[in-house]
Amino acid sequence: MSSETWFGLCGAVLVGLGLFGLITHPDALRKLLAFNLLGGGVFLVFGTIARRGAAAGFGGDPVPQALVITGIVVAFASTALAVALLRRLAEAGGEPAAAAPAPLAEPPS
Amino acid sequence: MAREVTTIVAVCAGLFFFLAGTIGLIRFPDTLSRLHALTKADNLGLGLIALGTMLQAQGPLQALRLVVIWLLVLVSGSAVSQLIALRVYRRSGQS
Amino acid sequence: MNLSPDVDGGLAVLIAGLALWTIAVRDTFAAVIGFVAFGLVVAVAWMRLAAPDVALTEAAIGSGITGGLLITAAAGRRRRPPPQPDGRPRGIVRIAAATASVLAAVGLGVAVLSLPTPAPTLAPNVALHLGLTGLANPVNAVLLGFRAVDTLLEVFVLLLALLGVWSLAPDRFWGGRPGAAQRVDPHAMLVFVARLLPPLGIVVGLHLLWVGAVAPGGEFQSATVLAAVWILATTAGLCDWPPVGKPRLRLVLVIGTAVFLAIGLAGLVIAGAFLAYPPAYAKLLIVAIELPLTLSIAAILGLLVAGPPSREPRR
Amino acid sequence: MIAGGPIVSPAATASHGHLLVFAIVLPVLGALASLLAGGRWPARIALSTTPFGLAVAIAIAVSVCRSGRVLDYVIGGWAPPLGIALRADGLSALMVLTAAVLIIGIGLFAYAQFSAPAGTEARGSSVFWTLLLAVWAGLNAVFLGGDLFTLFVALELLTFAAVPLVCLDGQADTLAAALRYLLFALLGSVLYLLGTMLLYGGYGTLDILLLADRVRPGPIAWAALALMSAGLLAKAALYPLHLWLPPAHAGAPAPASAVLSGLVVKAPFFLMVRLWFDVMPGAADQAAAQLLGGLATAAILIGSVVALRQTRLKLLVAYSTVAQIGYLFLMFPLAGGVPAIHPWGATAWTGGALQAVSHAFAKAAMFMAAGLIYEALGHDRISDLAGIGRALPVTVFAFGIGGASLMGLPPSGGFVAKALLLTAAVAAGQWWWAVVVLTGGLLAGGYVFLVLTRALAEPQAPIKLQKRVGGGRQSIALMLALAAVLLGFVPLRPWAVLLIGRPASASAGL
Repeated sequence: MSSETWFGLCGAVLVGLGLFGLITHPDALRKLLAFNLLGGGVFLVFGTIARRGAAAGFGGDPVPQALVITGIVVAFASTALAVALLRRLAEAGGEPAAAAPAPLAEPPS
Repeated sequence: MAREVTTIVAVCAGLFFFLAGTIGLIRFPDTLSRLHALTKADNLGLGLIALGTMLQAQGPLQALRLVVIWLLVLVSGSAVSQLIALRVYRRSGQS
Repeated sequence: MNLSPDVDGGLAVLIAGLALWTIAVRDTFAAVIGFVAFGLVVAVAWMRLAAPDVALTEAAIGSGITGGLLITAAAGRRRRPPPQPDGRPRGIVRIAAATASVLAAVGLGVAVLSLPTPAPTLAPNVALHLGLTGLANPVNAVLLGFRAVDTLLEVFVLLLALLGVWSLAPDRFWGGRPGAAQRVDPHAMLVFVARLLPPLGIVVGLHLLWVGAVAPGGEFQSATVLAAVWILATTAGLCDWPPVGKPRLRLVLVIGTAVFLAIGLAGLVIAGAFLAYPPAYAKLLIVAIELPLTLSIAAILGLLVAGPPSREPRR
Repeated sequence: MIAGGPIVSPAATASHGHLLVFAIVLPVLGALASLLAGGRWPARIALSTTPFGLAVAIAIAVSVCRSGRVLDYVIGGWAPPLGIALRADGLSALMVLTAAVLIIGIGLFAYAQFSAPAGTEARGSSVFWTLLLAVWAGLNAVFLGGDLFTLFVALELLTFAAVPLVCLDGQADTLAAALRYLLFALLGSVLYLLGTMLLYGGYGTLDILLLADRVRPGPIAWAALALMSAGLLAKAALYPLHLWLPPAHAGAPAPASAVLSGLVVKAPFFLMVRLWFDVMPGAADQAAAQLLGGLATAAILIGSVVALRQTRLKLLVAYSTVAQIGYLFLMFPLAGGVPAIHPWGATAWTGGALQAVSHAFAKAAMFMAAGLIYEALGHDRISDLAGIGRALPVTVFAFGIGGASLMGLPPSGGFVAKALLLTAAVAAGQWWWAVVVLTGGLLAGGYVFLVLTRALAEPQAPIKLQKRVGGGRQSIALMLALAAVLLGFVPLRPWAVLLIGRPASASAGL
């Protein structure tokens, strides 16, 4: 199996792990970690596609590489906003747990 | 040829120190001795690897970069271990 | 690098293992450490995927600054643990989640394996038009040339994220400084490092910006290094975060997007389209965009780490 | 033609194409200026930006109607697949116009609430106005973007502008609602992004028009469609991914709720339409469309029933949004699937689009009315509303006629939308969707009348208002509600504009 396929499949595994963590972890900070893993998996799939597109003397297709850079920066901004929300919530006396019941677990009331 | 051999020897020696440091990190009983094992071994290990790869560098500029990297890791490593040690020291004073 | 694919297979397994640890370990702090290690190994993977620009970004932002942010958040929780959530989700939810996750991973794996060969690529297209941007680094030609509008909107998104973080401050702190008041111990180790590193960090940051035209690097990587220097200096107490109401700070934050937009709109007149550059001036215009952009991004990244204003402004 | 580039035939960039750039750039400039200026300026800057934005939106609509074809613009002169194009078809033009009119209404409504006291810079006002402009920029970018990754950035723009609006009051419960909203939105974006990348890996472009030619059914197209749809549904709050919506929309201040419920949730719906009808009309089969219809049915029925059981007015209105989003997705089984083009497809398409617009106006009006009632009474308990009909007749009237549009009472925009969906369902021989539309209308009637009977009841003791509510804001709510009704008076023929950019055979049924 070629290198880029290894990383592509690794990306698929990360997406699965991240998704599971995001749904099942009751703690919002752990959800955030899972979201970042999920993002890492998505970016690795980008990397696979970029590497497969190597041509014209470039080691990879520069378009998906540029998109990943944009994606990483946006993911950081998301994490920063979520962390700020978490900390503010802890100060406001609300329990972070209340913010994070598993999305499927709550009866619609 | 002599260059290649020196590189291999230096990098292998560096790896040995890294291994020793890692074992120390896992096996030693308390934070201070772990820190001791880790920093000594890692600084030396990285230095040896930098030395080995410097011999393979293309031009003096690249070699200089490797030296700078080693120095940076030395500075940050010693600073961080100072901070950790200080914290351990203060905590033990409290209890 | 001529390592065999087996090495990459090992790397992939290591990445997946670190991810599993991050998800499964009980202690949140340990999970965060696992995530930082994960980010560093992923940066190596990006080198192996022949994407040094991305590797730099992943190491600096994906692992570095994000890791720092999460470590601080987790450490804060250690000091003041949050109330325990009322139990783990019910078994049926976990089973449903596991099924969905496995389905997603398998479906994605199948899709990855059925990617067409030869792979469709825009690399030749980029190579053909690279000269018109005056840049030699294809990734930056995409970011600031062919797909410049994405980058423009993205920097605006960063600015909004910062405004969102600020908006969480209680009313009385609006306009004040973020972070706790600092007390400097001139002999502390951290202060020594914070005095030693900034000159070097600034040189490295500007170097990354400058070589971005021809080699791996660019405004995002450069800005991250500059932001890291700023964060280090404020953490050590050498300088303080600025009050968020300060007009000069607002100008620094906005100027990158504003100049980008202005040059883009000027393109309507001088080159016939929004964000078009006349080939003769392309490189000059792109540098004119990049310099203020780096300044703004560095300031935004630093302040995103600093968090909402938490001290009352001096009236 | 530009930069000697790869470049476009002159015909490809229409003469009014730069209008599309202005529609996005103008609110961005406004947001930058209000962030920079601070103090009392954000409100002034935002309000003075709106007429220009409306003018651009009208110009786009006129240009699309006059030419009868898609308006497009190639950014930087770099033609797709290397570069990025902006495009406005009939539906985009309508949505851009809707957004502009609603933003003006919401801006005027918010002026009383969020104009800063003299001298100092207040947090709430400064943040609100900048974010309002940012939401507008994000919406226009979503409606006009022709590239899937640009659309991702636009979605993120919208998320970052919308989430802080939820927790402007800084209370623990709205902060928790904002955090939950953020997590759902982030999951949605990352799944959408993954699908985008798979499409690039499979077909070598992110441009919607080019993809439409190249996409073939297969594992890549299916995986991409599934991932992107799941992501967009989480953002659009379609059942069962709706749990974040009620606390977020009910917790926000009234003008923010109007933006979120009226406009922001329409953006992921719009992208679903782009994805299913423009990017891959062939990839999704009838079974997938029926599944979406099933989720829509669950949303309509469960959302309405839960709304009926609410004790607080704002939550009732929020759950009503969950139900009304369901109607939007009824469009997919009726107007889509394989083969994509039925005679009734155009009917369902028009119905879906009208539902999006009329719900935007009606729901904005209802959230404003609910906000005014809350402000006047100091609470929004439905059981204690008696007498408010006499105290704030205009507000309650606005709530009522907004509700009439939701129920689908003639004559109103909601009536035409639901009648079109009903007609399409009967014509398609899929009568079960007709039953859903009618039942949903009855349930909506239930919760609207529940509120109205309480509000119009004679109070046991004369009610004391906590705060006087100005007539200006009441009449803005009323005007938006009237706009939702007036949509029902527009004869059907002009709506053919909506089909600009659709395949020619698609307009046969109208």
